[in-house]
Amino acid sequence: MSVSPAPASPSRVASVPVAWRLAAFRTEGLPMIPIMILVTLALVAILAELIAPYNPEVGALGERFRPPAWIAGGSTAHLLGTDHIGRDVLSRLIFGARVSMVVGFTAVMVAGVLGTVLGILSGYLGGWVDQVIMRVTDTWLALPALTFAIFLAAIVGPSQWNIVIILGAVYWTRYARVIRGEVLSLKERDFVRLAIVAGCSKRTIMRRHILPNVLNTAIVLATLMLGVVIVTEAALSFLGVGVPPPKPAWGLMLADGKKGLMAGYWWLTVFPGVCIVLMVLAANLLGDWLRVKLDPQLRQL
Amino acid sequence: MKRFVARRLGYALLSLCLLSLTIFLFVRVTGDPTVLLVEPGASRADIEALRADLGLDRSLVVQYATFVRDIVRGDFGRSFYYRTPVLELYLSRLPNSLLLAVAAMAFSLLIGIPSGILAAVRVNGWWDGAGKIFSLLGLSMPSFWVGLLLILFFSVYLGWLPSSGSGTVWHVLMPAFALGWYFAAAHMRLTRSSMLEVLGSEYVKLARLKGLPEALVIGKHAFKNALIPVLTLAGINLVLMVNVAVVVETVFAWPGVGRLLYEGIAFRDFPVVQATVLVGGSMIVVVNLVVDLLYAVIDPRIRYER
Amino acid sequence: MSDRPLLELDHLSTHYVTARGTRIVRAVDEVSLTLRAGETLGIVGESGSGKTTLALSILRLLPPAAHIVGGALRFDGEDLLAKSPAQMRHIRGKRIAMILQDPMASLNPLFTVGDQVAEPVRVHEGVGRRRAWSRARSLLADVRIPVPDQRLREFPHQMSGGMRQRIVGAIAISCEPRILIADEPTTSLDVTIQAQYLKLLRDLQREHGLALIFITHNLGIVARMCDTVAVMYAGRVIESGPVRRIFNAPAHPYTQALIESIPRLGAGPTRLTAIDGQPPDLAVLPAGCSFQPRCTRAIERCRHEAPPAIEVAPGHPARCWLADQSKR
Amino acid sequence: MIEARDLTKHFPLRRGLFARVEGAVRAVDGVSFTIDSGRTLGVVGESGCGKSTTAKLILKLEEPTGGEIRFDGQPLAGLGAEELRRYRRSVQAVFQDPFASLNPRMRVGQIVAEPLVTNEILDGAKVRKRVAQLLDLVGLPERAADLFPHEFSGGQRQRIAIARALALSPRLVVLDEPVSALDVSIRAQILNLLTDLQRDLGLAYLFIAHDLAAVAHMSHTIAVMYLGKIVEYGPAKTIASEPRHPYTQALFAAALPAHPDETREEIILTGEVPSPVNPPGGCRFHPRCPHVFGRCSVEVPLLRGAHGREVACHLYDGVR
Repeated sequence: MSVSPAPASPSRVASVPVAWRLAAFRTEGLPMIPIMILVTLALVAILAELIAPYNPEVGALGERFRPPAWIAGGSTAHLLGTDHIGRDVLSRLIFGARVSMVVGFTAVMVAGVLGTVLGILSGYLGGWVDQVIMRVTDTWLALPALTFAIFLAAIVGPSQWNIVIILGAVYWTRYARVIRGEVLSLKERDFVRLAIVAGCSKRTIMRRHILPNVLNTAIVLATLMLGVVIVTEAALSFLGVGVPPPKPAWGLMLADGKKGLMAGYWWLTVFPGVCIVLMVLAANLLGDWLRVKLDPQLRQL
Repeated sequence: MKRFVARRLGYALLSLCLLSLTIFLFVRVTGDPTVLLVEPGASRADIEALRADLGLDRSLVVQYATFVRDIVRGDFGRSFYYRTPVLELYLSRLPNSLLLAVAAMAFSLLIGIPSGILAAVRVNGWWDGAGKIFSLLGLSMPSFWVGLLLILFFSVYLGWLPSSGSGTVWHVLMPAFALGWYFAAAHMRLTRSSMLEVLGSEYVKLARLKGLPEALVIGKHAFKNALIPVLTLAGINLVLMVNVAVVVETVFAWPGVGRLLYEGIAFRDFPVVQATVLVGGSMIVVVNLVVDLLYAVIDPRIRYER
Repeated sequence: MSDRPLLELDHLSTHYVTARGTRIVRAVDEVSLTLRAGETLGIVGESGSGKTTLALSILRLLPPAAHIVGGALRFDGEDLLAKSPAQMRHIRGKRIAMILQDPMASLNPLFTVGDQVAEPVRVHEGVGRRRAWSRARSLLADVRIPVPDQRLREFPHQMSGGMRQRIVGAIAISCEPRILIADEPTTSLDVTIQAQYLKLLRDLQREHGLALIFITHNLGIVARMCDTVAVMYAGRVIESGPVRRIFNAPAHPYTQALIESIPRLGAGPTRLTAIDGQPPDLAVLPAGCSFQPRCTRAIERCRHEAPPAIEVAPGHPARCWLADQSKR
Repeated sequence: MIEARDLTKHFPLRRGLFARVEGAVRAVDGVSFTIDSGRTLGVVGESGCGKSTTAKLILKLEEPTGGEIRFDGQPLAGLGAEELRRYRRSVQAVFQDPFASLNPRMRVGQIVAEPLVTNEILDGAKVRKRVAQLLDLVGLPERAADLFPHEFSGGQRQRIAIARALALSPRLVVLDEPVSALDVSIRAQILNLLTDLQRDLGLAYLFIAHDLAAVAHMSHTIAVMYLGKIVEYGPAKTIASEPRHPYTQALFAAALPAHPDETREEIILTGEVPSPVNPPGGCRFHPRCPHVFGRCSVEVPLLRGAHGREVACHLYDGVR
């Protein structure tokens, strides 16, 4: 009997485990632009002390509002100019990358782990567990994320780690919602039924049969969420309830930049914004690509 | 249908309760609420008076009941800064926010829906590519930065448009664009994907098999079905716009609800912050309810099945 | 009536080209078939054998990646491949109609049944709304739907699967087409409902003088409904001819095995003849005859050379080298 | 070996604001049957007749609302934890969709070994050996164990599912539409495999399908179900050659012929299967029955007969 494995049908390729797929990646298929942006930003964030020409938090009042080097009045001492108290914009941008990276990734992790776990419990266990988790999720989702975050920030006061916790608390609901939906459909799949027939416990089923099958979705969501979280962090900092000054967060720099806006000191507004957009754009591009690769169902998020 | 309405109403009511409970608990759990609720620089006696007023010595249940009772009466406390009831303050700012939101929504739909449909009909073509770039930029550029750039360009360099304030049509343009920018991209994306889904459906295939002209296939059979999720999203987004315009309103000093929230934070005016969040959240719960009910009117499947 | 076939496919080929143009999938390859007025033709094949693509090729309603790359397609003496898109539109739904597989999904949920049944009449015959609706009413009665007046104003989701499938049937016959193509029209229906529907189709065929093309994976439907049959395997028609002849004297080993692999009612627990191996992937077909790896009677020649259509008897071609031998 | 008595399963229908229970879906309503060691009971019926729910009850994926299941003479409801484990190990299943029944994130080896690992303490080498044996039993090469399910076609996946079901050497395997999702040319392979396994391992099968010919081919005994009740029950051969219940007759008439010369009596039922939420009173089949008479709408016919051949129809009340 000839039973050589048949070639995989294309429609099923999407259901291959992430780790396995990642190992099989060849560079040709990878979205090089977003990966390059993210890797560069990550390196900058890690090596900030080595790269940055100045201390980002200390300025020289004599050097206020210096334009970038290539504009009349600028000098190579401050490539991207200085701000309203004479701090070097380039150095602040470099250290700002660290803030955005750290806040972005940890907040996404907090929200992702919390949301995934609660989503799985809610979807698989059902009953009152599901009712409680879902009612909270629905209500929290109803609150506009930014307003909710502002409210929380106003209560707990500004600090970088508070922001991480706040963003996690605000955004876990998105994971919970999506993951629960996924679990509900997985639960009806025959392999879960067969696991019960084989005598597996609920814990085993959730760990071995449910979790690995929602990981793709969670990863795609996390990537897409990275952009959202970074923008929210910037907005909070911009409003003065995020990362406290004098720490160099990009949102904070925009808020400071506003002071020189009407005077035409454009570099204080343009450069931090470009950094935010680059990072968010990279996250979104990567997320889109991953979504197509790993989870075609997640279309309209 | 009646049952459907009743259930939706029940959920909405439950959500409102949970909403107030969430806010109540966060304020109590994170520390001494009197610190938040008392005016900066208040005397010890003031603090003690407030403590007694809030009944902090009583059980949480009683405190919550008082909290809800006050809200139901429309009593959200007084603003420290303006010295007026917060609700009045909120309502006086609301028309401005609504104006801005409607303008931004109109802009986002006018851009988003046609471009989304075009992208779906000419999928993978030139237009689709341009649309993808637009939607990516739209989703990646924070609205406040767009606002700042607009000011830089149109107010500072060209001097065409006022950089802040309200009053004339010219004042609305830039904030509406900055606010609508993100939503235009979101609406385009959703229109495109929902149109693509509908175009791939069996009933569109059947419409083609019937020999209908392509204009009728897209204009009649695809358009209405594809628009339902977009309009649902738009309905929710409109309210979202009223409430997330904090940053845009701050950038343009637009005297709306968002600006009120910002002032609340800046002046440590906690009753204002709390009320804005509560009222905003409630508004969204109510609009979700309305959208659900409207959905039932548009889509016959829901109307009869429940 | 002339002897000219109503529909004639002559070495028709439809290929899918993948996005980068690197892979070509020969979904329909050199298919020749004829259909006479009033006749019922069955096209049987397993999933991925190209039968649906064949149907869509006849209507020239292919997905963007698929292209008719060769052959001829004549309907009532007219060359369909030479028609403009606008001309094709006047043929679709009016002269050649098609019923899709899934009755649940093929009606638009947002429009009333009356609107959807009346639509082809309004578009193709330019009649007004009122007249189109009264036509729709008589069409619903034709497909044996009770209380048609009420049903016209209802929405698809208010009806059962069997009823919806009848409505799809009403839409198909609304403009009195010459040919009705039914793509797996009963797979999602229960056995007794399937029997109802097959009977309805046969009645409609008689009443309206339709030629039917049945696309199915089920030989039973062919045995019950069809006059002639074409068996598809990997994009090719490997055997075709009158139904009785094919069932009694199949020339191709695949057809033979297929007929013998189906359990028969009342035959008792005899051992079934199984076909080993798996249906091939259309993108990587084996060399020579595409059935050769699974064929128990393959000879050396089968592995190198794809067999042409060989007439085993008049009107009964088979693509098999063995058919060639048996003829001599 | 296994015996179901008056088995009933009603799903509560919840509606409204507080999810009040309003009526019930009577999925299975008073069903009795027995399956002996090494034999096959075939269950046929259309959608909504309760055949899949019956399978779930036997597999303990659902708990019955009434009646009982006895295993080796002992009621399941009274079993202790250890005996229940023994039951779980003795009864395994193969489902319809070969794409849904294998976890896409696990290797075939792990999938086949899962019941073993969960229920027995075995060392890795022994597990590997057993997996290789099982794969060989269903006609797959040993190296299949290292691959993922997506690397196999539908028919091969169904073989993997069968191997897994056999891992604990069960006595009964529930086969819920095991070939309906497969390509026509593959079905015979799987049906033959199942027949061989039954002969070699002495398995009992509960074979559920809507394809009458396949059920008749595979089964020793057949139960015909309609709207949650068994309407006819008996040896496969007699039922296939001489169906008595009007529904069974219609079902057989509707079955597609295997040859164009095979002509059948034409019995076309009117209407469709009613909803199990509110089944018709009296005989549930009466609104569609061609032989309906006064009594049918009033009185529920009981399953009666002799020599293991039972029919639930008033037509036969006096005849016996």
